[in-house]
This record gives sequence, C-alpha cells and structure tokens, in this order.
Amino acid sequence: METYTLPPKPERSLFKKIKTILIAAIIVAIYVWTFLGIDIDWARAIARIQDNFARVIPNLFSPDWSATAEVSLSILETVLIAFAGSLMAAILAIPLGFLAAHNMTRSRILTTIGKWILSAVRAFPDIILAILFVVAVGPNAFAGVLAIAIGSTGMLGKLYSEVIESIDMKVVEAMEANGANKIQILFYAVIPQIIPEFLSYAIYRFEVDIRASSILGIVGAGGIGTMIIFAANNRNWNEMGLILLAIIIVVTIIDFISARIRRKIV
Amino acid sequence: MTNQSKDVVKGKTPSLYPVKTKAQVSIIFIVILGFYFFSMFWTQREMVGGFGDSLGNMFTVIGKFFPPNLSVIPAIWEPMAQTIQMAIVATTCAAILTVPLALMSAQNITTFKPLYYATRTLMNILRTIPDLVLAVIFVGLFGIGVLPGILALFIFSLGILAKLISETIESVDMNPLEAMRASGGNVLQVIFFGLVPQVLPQFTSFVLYVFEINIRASVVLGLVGAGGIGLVLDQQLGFYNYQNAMAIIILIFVVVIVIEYISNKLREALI
Amino acid sequence: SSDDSDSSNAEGDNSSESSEDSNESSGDTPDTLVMGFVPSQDSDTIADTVEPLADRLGEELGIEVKGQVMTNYNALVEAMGANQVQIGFIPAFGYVLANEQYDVEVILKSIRYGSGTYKAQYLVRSDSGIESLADLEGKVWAYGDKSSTSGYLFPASQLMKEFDYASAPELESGFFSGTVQSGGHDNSALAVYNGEADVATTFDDVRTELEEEYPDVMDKLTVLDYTDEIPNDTISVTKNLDDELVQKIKEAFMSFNDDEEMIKIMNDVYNWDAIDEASDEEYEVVKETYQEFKDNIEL
Amino acid sequence: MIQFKDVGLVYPNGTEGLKNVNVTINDGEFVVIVGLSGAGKSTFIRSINRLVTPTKGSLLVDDEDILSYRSGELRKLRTKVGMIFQNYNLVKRSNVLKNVLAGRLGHTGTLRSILNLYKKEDVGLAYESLQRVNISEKIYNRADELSGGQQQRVSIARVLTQKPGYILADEPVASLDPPTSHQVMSYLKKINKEDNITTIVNLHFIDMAMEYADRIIGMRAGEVVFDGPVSEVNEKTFEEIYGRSIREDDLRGGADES
Amino acid sequence: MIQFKDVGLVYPNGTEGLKNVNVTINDGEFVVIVGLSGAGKSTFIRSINRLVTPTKGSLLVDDEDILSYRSGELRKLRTKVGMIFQNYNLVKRSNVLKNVLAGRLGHTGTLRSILNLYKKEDVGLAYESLQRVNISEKIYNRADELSGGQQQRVSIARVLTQKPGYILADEPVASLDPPTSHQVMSYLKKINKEDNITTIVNLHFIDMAMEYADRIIGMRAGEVVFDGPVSEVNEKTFEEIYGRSIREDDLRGGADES
Ligand SMILES: Nc1ncnc2c1ncn2[C@@H]1O[C@H](COP(=O)(O)OP(=O)(O)OP(=O)(O)O)[C@@H](O)[C@H]1O
Ligand SMILES: Nc1ncnc2c1ncn2[C@@H]1O[C@H](COP(=O)(O)OP(=O)(O)OP(=O)(O)O)[C@@H](O)[C@H]1O
Ligand SMILES: [Mg+2]
Ligand SMILES: [Mg+2]
Ligand SMILES: O=P([O-])([O-])[O-]
Repeated sequence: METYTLPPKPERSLFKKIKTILIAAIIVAIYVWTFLGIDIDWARAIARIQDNFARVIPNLFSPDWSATAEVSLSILETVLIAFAGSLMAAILAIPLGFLAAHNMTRSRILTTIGKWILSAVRAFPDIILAILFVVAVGPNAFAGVLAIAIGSTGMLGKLYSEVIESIDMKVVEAMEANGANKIQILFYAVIPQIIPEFLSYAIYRFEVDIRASSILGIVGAGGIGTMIIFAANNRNWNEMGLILLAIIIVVTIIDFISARIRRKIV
Repeated sequence: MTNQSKDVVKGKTPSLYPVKTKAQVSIIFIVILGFYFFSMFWTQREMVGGFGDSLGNMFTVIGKFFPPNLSVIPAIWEPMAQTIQMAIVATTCAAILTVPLALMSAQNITTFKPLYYATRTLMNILRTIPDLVLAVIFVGLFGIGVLPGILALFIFSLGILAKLISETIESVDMNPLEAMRASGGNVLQVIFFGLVPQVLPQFTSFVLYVFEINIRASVVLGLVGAGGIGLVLDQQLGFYNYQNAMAIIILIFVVVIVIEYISNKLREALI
Repeated sequence: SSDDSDSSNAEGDNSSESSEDSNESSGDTPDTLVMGFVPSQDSDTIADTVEPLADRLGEELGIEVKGQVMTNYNALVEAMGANQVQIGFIPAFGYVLANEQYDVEVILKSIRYGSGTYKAQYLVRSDSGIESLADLEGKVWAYGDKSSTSGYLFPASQLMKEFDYASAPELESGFFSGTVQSGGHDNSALAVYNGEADVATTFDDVRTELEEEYPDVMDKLTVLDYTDEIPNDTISVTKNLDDELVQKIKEAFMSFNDDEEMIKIMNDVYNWDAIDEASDEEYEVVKETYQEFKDNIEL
Repeated sequence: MIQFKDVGLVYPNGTEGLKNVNVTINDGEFVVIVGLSGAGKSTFIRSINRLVTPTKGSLLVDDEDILSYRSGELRKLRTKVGMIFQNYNLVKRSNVLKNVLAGRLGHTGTLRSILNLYKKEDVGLAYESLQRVNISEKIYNRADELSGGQQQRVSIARVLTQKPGYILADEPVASLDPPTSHQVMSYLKKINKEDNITTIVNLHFIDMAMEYADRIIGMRAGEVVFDGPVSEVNEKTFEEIYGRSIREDDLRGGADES
Repeated sequence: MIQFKDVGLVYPNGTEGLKNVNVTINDGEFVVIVGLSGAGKSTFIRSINRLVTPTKGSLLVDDEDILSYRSGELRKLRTKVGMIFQNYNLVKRSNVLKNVLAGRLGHTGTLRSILNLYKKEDVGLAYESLQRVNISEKIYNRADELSGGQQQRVSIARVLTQKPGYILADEPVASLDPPTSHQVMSYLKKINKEDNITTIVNLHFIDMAMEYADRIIGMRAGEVVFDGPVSEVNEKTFEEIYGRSIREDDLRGGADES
C-alpha cells in the first residue's frame, strides 16, 4: 500500500470547537446530575415485584366482565368527547399553526408570539383547564370536550407549524407569479401540501385524547376516566383489566378506520 | 382510469375531480361532520346553564391565579428537578429501546411480516394505555416512588416514539440502502450507514417532543405517589393556593420553552 | 387574600343572578338542579354514578335534578362558586374551602356506621415495638397527600399539639426522621406493610380495602391510635339558592331516611346509613385545622 | 413590449444582479437568454414579473413602469405575464386539472376559487390547454404521478390557461433529457407562433438556444454583453458571453446538427 | 466471466422481466445494454448481483452458479460486484469520505464499521479512488452539497473502493447533462481499461453507447435481440431493438459527432 495523506479536515473555528466541547460537557453534566438525583433501590424493587406480581397481573388479565355494559357505555362517551374535542382542536390549531410558521407569517415578532401562545397552552396542566371549563359550562361531558380541545390545540398547533415550515415554497412562488392573491395561494399552493400531515396528526391526537380522558373523570366530565380513577382507588384490578381491554379495542378500531380514511384522502 | 378518460372525451368541460373520488371524499366528509355534530349534541345534552356567563365565570377563576406568587419558586425547584430527572431517564431509555422496535415496526426494513405485525400491535397497545393507568399498575407492582413513575413514562414514551420513528423510517430514501446492500454490507451495516444519517434529525426532534410530553405527564403521576412537580401542584390546588399553583405553571412553561429552543437548535444543527 | 376574592366573586354572582330570571326575591329557583358529588376516600365501594339518587330527588322536588360524580373537590368548589352546581356532596375539607370561598352552606351530613363523624388512625407494624405516639419520634411517616383530612391534617395537627411543634414543616423534619407522600391511603398503609415507613396515617379503616389482596394485613398492621372525630361528608348548597327550595331539598333528603329502598341504595352505593341535619359549626374544627395549615404548608 | 431602461439590481447582501441593463423586447419575439451560472439570467427574467425588484432605472411593460407597482397592480401584471419554472413548481398532490386551473387564479374571484366554482369557460380553457400540450388524458392524475417532461408540459398548460401576453421561462428544460427538452421547447415555440405571445427563455445550452430563438441575449456578470438575432451569433459572441471560446461541453445534442 | 444460461425471470405480479437469455460476458469487456424503457435492462443488470433473482436457468459468475446463493455467499458476491445507480444513491447527509468508505462495508467487520474504525489502508484506498475521479477536494463536503455529476463521481469512487471484479451501472448518466454525462462515461471507461474491470452499463442513448462500448447488447421485451461488437451495429440493429428506425430523439449530443 502506497503512502497517502488525507487533506486536512476543514479547519473549524476555535469558537466552534469550544462550543462543541461545552455542549458535550453540559450533556454529560445533565446525565450525571440525573443519575445522582434519582435513587432507585433495585433490590427492593425486585423484591416488591416478586411479591406483587401475582396480586396484580393475573387480575388484570381476568377482566371483571360484569362491568362490561357500564364500561362500554363509558368508553363510547369517551370516544364522543375525544372526537368532538380533537376535531375542535384540529380546527383551532390551524390559525395558530400558520401564525407560528415563519414562512407564512413574515413578521418575526408575530411568529414568536404564536410559538409562545402554543407553548403556554401546552404548559397549562390539563387538570386546571378542566376545572376552568367546569366553571364555564358545568360538570358535564361538554366541559371535557372544551378541555380536550384547548389542551390538544397546543400540541397540534406546534406540529402543524412544523409541517407548514417544511412545504415547498417554490409552488407558492409559482402561484404568486400567476397573479394569485394571498388567500388563493393558501388554498392552491399551501393546503394541498399540508393536508395529509395535518390529517395524520389530527387522527394521532384523537387517539391520544382517548387516552387522556382519565383526566376528565376528575372533573365530572364523564367517560371512562371516572371509572379508571375509581378502579385505581379501589385497587380493583379486574375492573382495570376490563377498562384497559376496552380502550385497546377502541383505539385499534379507530386506528383501522383512520388508516382507511387517510388512504382515501391523501 | 379508462372511465375517467371517457368522461373527459365526452364533455368539453370536465369536473374538477373524477365523480367517484368526489363522491367518496364527500361521504367521508359528511360522515365525519355528522359524527361531530352528534358528539357535540351528545356531550352538551347534560349541560344545564347555557353559555350565559361562561367567560365571566372563567375569568373570575383565572383571576384567582394572579398575581402568581413567584416567591415559592425556590421551594419548588426540587420537585421540578425530580420531574425533569424522571423525564430524562424515561426519555433516554425509551429513545434507546425505540431503535430496534421502530426498525421492527417499519415495513420497509422488516420484510418478515409476522415480526412486523407483532411489534406494530404491541406498540399500538402500549400507546393506548393511559399514563394514569400505567402509573397505577406500576405503583401496584413496585410500591410508591420514582421507579413506577419512570416506568410509566418510559412505556408511554416508547409507544409514541416507536410509532413516530417507524413512520419516519418508512419514508426514507431506500436507494442508498440498496447501494449499501449491493456493495456487500450486512443488515446492521446497511442500517447504520444508509438509514441512521437519514432519520437522525427527525429522531432527535421526536425524542425532545416526547421529553416535553413526559414533563407534563408528571402532573398526572403526582396523583399516584410517583412524586415530582405534579404532587406539589395538586397540593397547592388542594389548599386553594392558586397563586402558588400559577408559579408552578410558569415554571413548567419555562421548561417547555427551553426544551423547544434546544429542539430547534439541534434540528438546525443536524439537518 | 380570601377577602378580596370573596368580594370580587360576589359581584360575579350578582350579575349572573340578575341575568337569570328569578321569580322570588330571596334567591334562585333554577329549572334544573345540578348535584355534584365528590366521594371521600373511606368507602370500600365508591360509586361512579349518582343517577338513582338524582332521579329520586327530582321526583320529590318536582324539578329536574342531574347528578355528576367528580373526583377532585377543587372542581366542585369552583363549579359551586360559578353556580354551575347547586347541591354539593363534599367531604369536610372541601366544604371548608367552598364555604370560605363562595359561602356555600352545609345543610346535611352523612351518617356512616351509625356515626356522623369518622376519624383517622395511626397504623404501625405489629412487630415494630411502637406503643405510643411518643415512640414515633425519629420514625418515617407515610401519608397520602397533604390535602387529606384524615391522612394528613388531623394527625399532623394532633401531633403538633401533643409534641409542641409550631408548624407542619417543623413537625415533619423535627419530630419525624422522614416522610413519604404516597398519593393514597392504601399506598400509605402498604408503605408501612412493606417497611418503607414506620407509621401511616389513614382513615379508619383502610385495611379493609387491602384485605383481599393482602390477607394478613389485619395482623401485620395494628392501629396505634386515633385522632379526634372528623365530621363526615356534607350535603351543601350554594348561597343564592332560594331558601324555600333549600328547605324542600333538606326535607326530601331527610325523607329518604324513612324509605327502605332509598336507604338500601345509599348504603350499597355510598356506604351511607342515613342522612342527618348539619350546621356550619360542626365543621369549625376542620376550618381551624385548615387555617392552621393553609399558609405554612410546605411546598 | 418590455423595456429595460438603465435597470440595475443590487441584492440585499450587496451582490449586483443586474448592471445598467438596456433592452427592448418587442411583442411576439422569442428571446433566449444565455450566460454562465450566476450571470443574472434568472434575475433578468424575474424582474419582469417583479418576483425581484430592480433597485435602479425603470422597467416598462406595455408602456407602464412596473417598478412602482403595489400589490393590486402587481397581481394584474402577473396575471398578464406567465411563468414557467425549471422544477415545474406544480402542487404535487393536486391533480393535473387543478394545477392547470391555478393559472386562472388571477382572473377568478377569491371565493369562487376557494370553493372550486370555476366558470365553465375556465375549465374548458384549461382542458383545451392540456390538449394543446398533448397531455389531456392525464387530467385526473396527480402531478407527482407524471414524468418530468409531462410535468413541464402541465406547467406550460397552466401558463396557457392564464392567457398571458408574455411567457417567461427560467431554464424550463434543465431537468429534462434531450428528447424531452426538444419537445418542450417545440411546444413553447409553437405557442409563441400560434398565439403571438412574447416569450423569454433562459437556457444553458447554446445549440438549443440557436435552434429555437429569434433573438439571443447574452449576459455576463449582470451585464448584457450580446443582444442580436441568431444570425449574428458567432465564435466571438461566445467568447464575450463565456469569457472563453466555445467548447463541446457547451452544446447539448441539437437534433439538426447530428 | 459472467454467463447467462437460459435465464428467465418472472416478477411476482407475472411480468416477464427476462426471457430465455443466453449471454456470456468475458473479463475486461465494456458492455453497454440498450433498449426501450421496460425492455428488461435493469432486470438483466440486477440479476448479476442478485438484487433480483431469476426464476429459471442458471447464472454463472466466475463459474459458480449464483442463483443458489444464500445470505453469506450473497454478500461475498456483492463485495465482488460493484454497482452504480442512476440517482447515485448516496447518503445525502453523510460526507463524501463516509459515503465512499461505505464501499468497503463488505470487507469490514460490523463492529468496526459501526464505530467508524476503518483500517488505514481502507481510508487510503477511498482517498485514492476519490483522486481517480478527480473529486478528492470535496472529501469532507456533505453529499447533498455536490452537483449531480460530482455525486455520480463519488458513487464511482465508492465502487472503486470496493475493489470489485465487475462494475454494473444502471443508467449512470440519465440524470446528468451531456457534458457531465461524457465525463462520467469517460471515467468509467478509463477504469475499465486501467484496472481491467468488466463493466456492464445500461444506457438509453445510442450514440453514447456507440462511443464508449466494446460490445452492445440490445434488449426488447425481456429478450436479447442484438449482441455484438459496436462495429456490427447498423440501421437494422436499431430497428430490431426499438421496433422502428432510428430517430433524432434517440441520440444524445455526442461530443465527437457535433
Ligand atoms: N436572493 C438573492 N440574494 C443575494 N444574491 C442573489 C440572490 N439571488 C441571486 N443572487 C446572486 O445574483 C447573481 C445573479 O444570479 P442569477 O440567479 O440571476 O443567475 P443565473 O444567471 O440565473 O444563474 P444560474 O444559471 O445558476 O441560474 C448571482 O451572483 C447570485 O449569487
Ligand atoms: N419489482 C417489479 N415487480 C414487477 N414488475 C417489475 C418489477 N421491476 C420491473 N418490472 C417490470 O419488468 C419489466 C422490465 O423492467 P426493467 O426495470 O428491467 O426495464 P428497463 O429496461 O430497466 O426500463 P427503464 O429504461 O425504464 O429503466 C418492465 O415491464 C417492468 O414494469
Ligand atoms: Mg437561474
Ligand atoms: Mg431501468
Ligand atoms: O377523605 P380524606 O380527606 O380524609 O382523605
């Protein structure tokens, strides 16, 4: 083998090198801090699971069928709440998503405001949202719908804005060159590009919201959440097993239907 | 196709979409809308008061959260730190374990169908279980403490991450992978050289997204003795110290913003 | 601070009052009553529906009554404050908040196991050698959460008095060597059962809930002591409900005591033997405890 | 008629895109602009429909200075000037017909276009345009189901539907193989002749420019270094434009020469 | 030596990709395969490194029937046979060196390659290959920063690094403009001659095929309809291959002709 010399790696500035080292150091520090801060007594955990396994797991897998009717009704109500809430969010998130996307809203201040609104909505604990809506419309399923709608808007708006930021702007330019106005550009160049992603995120959020319904029980918004909390408080693993089964079945069905719809529309 | 062309030939001014597509999409649309109105009707049937003073009522309560009592922030650092630590551990473990699971549940990588369907189903089930239920079960199994909290977050994150990342994997450019295979690389080499560089930016961004979800999910975990900021928040609400609760919310907001900032920076650096 | 929130809220209520059509000067008689229900934790079967009760009440009053179960009393307190809920089934502590914030009035209380009160217990392992409250010094204390009357407030208050601590944080770090916040009464008991804590404060008697899963729990854990009596769950009404209506509601509930079928429903579903009249004074003891803890609750 | 009078354009970062350009393009001409990469060809073309705005001089389209135009007038200008892009810039997920109808946006009310309520004539026009570029059988296919040449033809149909007085084409054949390139150029030429639409095209390949153009404008570093009919182009012209004599690489297999 | 003996290939959906193919390719030859789209050119090429598996006959590479190969042997075969793709198939986000080193994967242990612990010789070889295609100065650039021609050169370097006995190239110049196409073909030819690597290339353009090939194989509907040295190609050959006489569109501006 003849000798060779690779050309020198492109010289990185000192600043960059320091930055890289600094970032690495910070990451290492964070992990050290984390693992020092978390103390888990593994021996105890293992002993505990040996004791408890037989108490919990077999019961989870032998659902309490007597509650079937009640669970079915509750899960149906949950589906309705989640559906209404996530569809509302899917719509509410659209203007916010556009506001937060820098290629749609040219003003940096406005996009920052948009992003901050979305973050603030996401930081608001579901439970407080739920209380607020109980106050607004009373303790009922509709309060749950509103709580879910607002709670989901934060996440959907963020995901939407990322989708919008990744569209092909050349198409927008082509429409501009046709003499299309802003709204026409929106409908002809932007929306066709984002629909599939918007749709799959909205459906994904719908699934998440079915799961998130546990929070609804806290405020009397109905649905399966109330049953989850009572089953937990009563340590009623059989009933918990049935509830789990119901949720799994429902989400699987939704998964199936939504996959078909998506195929049709995309 | 042939039908469509016939349509076109017949009329000089064809409709904007083939009639069949139009009908299908319209039906889906109507069904969704119908279901929406039904849900709205159903969920509102228990509503008594109407919307009369809803906003006024809400603002009265919101008013009680202000001004936030920021003086408690030093005291809530510790549970916040605990929450962050739990989220870091859970997210990291999930991110690592997601790699094989996402590969196994990506159709373009796992050509062995039974394995693909098995992992996919497992992931769907994991994703389905409410975090509160997971927490309750793990507390039942391991007793109280951070471990059940971390496990609940971990399982939950795993389901989300595996779904999102397997979808990313399914959308990568398969050509480089074929090139690697054509030059004699084995499965692992093909994945590391052809796939990893393509999915890395998305992967990082999803991991941070899940990290943020985990921070917020810990509010629920607090309810079952898994510790963290959620417990404190619940307590402050319980004692009607809404202004303290607001300080906690602001702290969570700051953490969310910071994560988002890091996420953006990392994505910019990786793309 | 509670004063100004009171006044601001009073205004809100007035405006809502005037917007609704009230046919009598003394207060509202809404077309539909909403009954909110937050069960206290010490019942071994907790219902997730109040329909039978709501239906019966509706029949008696001739007004439609809707019932909703919640699991968080903040939501109920706020809902009563906003007049979205007119009748609240609230545990003592929640009632105190509702009364303080929104002048909610107690009219009735539940009778369980023949008593209008319940109490908290100190649970220790039978073989721990702990014989008196004084022996608890330097031990680890498990409680559910700090807003639990039986799990935290009453025992803490009792210990503070008995061993002369000025505030809860001092008690937690001075008297005890450590604390475990378990999230629930059952978890506290299990923490002691499993040796992670030395004493758990729970309602009387959480062990019955655990017996099925842990058959030896009655033997392994003994009750060291009890706290003072804590008043049972209340039935409370919002302050701007028409007096006559309130009277009718009271009578309707009281009439359930004479109705075999209703007693059975209440017993099956809520563990209630009977319903009895109650007044705000009975809850004074909880109010005092709340005031004692409100501002120095450790964050 | 398009008149560049002393037009200069400096990009915000200081790059001089156009320097002192004086050009008049008459109605019905087929002009090809050639030049090295970065010579300012795109900048020249994009000035005409104000996708970029010259910073100096005046640019007259139909005797009106367009440099002072604001949004309403600008949309009118752009309705009159059609543009074809190198990468077709179709909405990939929309079908061919909808893409072509987008050419009508400037002539259609906002509400109408959002609700897809096109006038019958507009849809007819779109269909006719598709027939003119021989792709009407793909009317309901999604744009991403078409080959490159087909996509470029759809984008020509889009411009035709616009019924423009001018067509600008920025390297319309750069992503196409030679036979398809010739096909696309032929269509452009045909339309130029049949409808008498003034057409301005950017090209990299000189032989193709020579084959289709009436007139060639050579650019270099933002300046017009050659402007004349095809017949005047000679060895020296190339040297002016490319700064060196012509090489085989500058040619792309013209059909006639081989 | 590569021998197709009565090879047939039916795709799962019933399409016959290859029909009764009998071809022997000797060491050191530069063979170009031409044919219409869908003629089976890619199928032919991809059979040789078993990216697709013929369903009939036997295919011998270096006198071993590769159709029976299973994963271990298959990897050995693929290490010996390098492949160049139309769309370069580089990992866009990785740098040039890393892309080129991927050619060494078949020769490198899994762990070593994952940890980026390449042998010094391998890195040297990769660098040398880059020098041979004149692109060594881009060694640390990311693949997506390169132009099409440069990317294709990187992909040639990747194959060279593999030190293959055979190079297969499936339309290596279809996405390139004519000058760059000639450049890439020249590099392939140069390597074929210098290293005596048997090279099999698919092309659409006949004039380019004629310029570089030693031998031409014409395919049509899965069958080999012509097989012979360039000198034997004539008007009739084209008719056989394309089902019609040669048209100007079949040619891509060859440098020599113009
Ligand atoms: N938006 C911009 N900001 C700054 N400089 C620009 C911008 N667009 C183009 N330029 C610069 O202006 C000069 C002319 O660019 P232009 O795109 O007009 O060249 P071109 O002749 O079209 O080249 P090509 O053949 O590569 O498309 C170049 O130096 C280019 O880098
Ligand atoms: N994976 C596949 N499954 C089914 N049919 C296929 C598959 N790949 C190719 N074919 C079909 O086999 C025939 C030969 O295809 P092949 O790709 O070899 O043609 P080609 O000569 O390379 O064409 P092109 O010039 O378009 O690349 C075509 O009819 C094609 O549609
Ligand atoms: Mg350009
Ligand atoms: Mg092919
Ligand atoms: O119901 P408690 O307040 O005693 O937990």
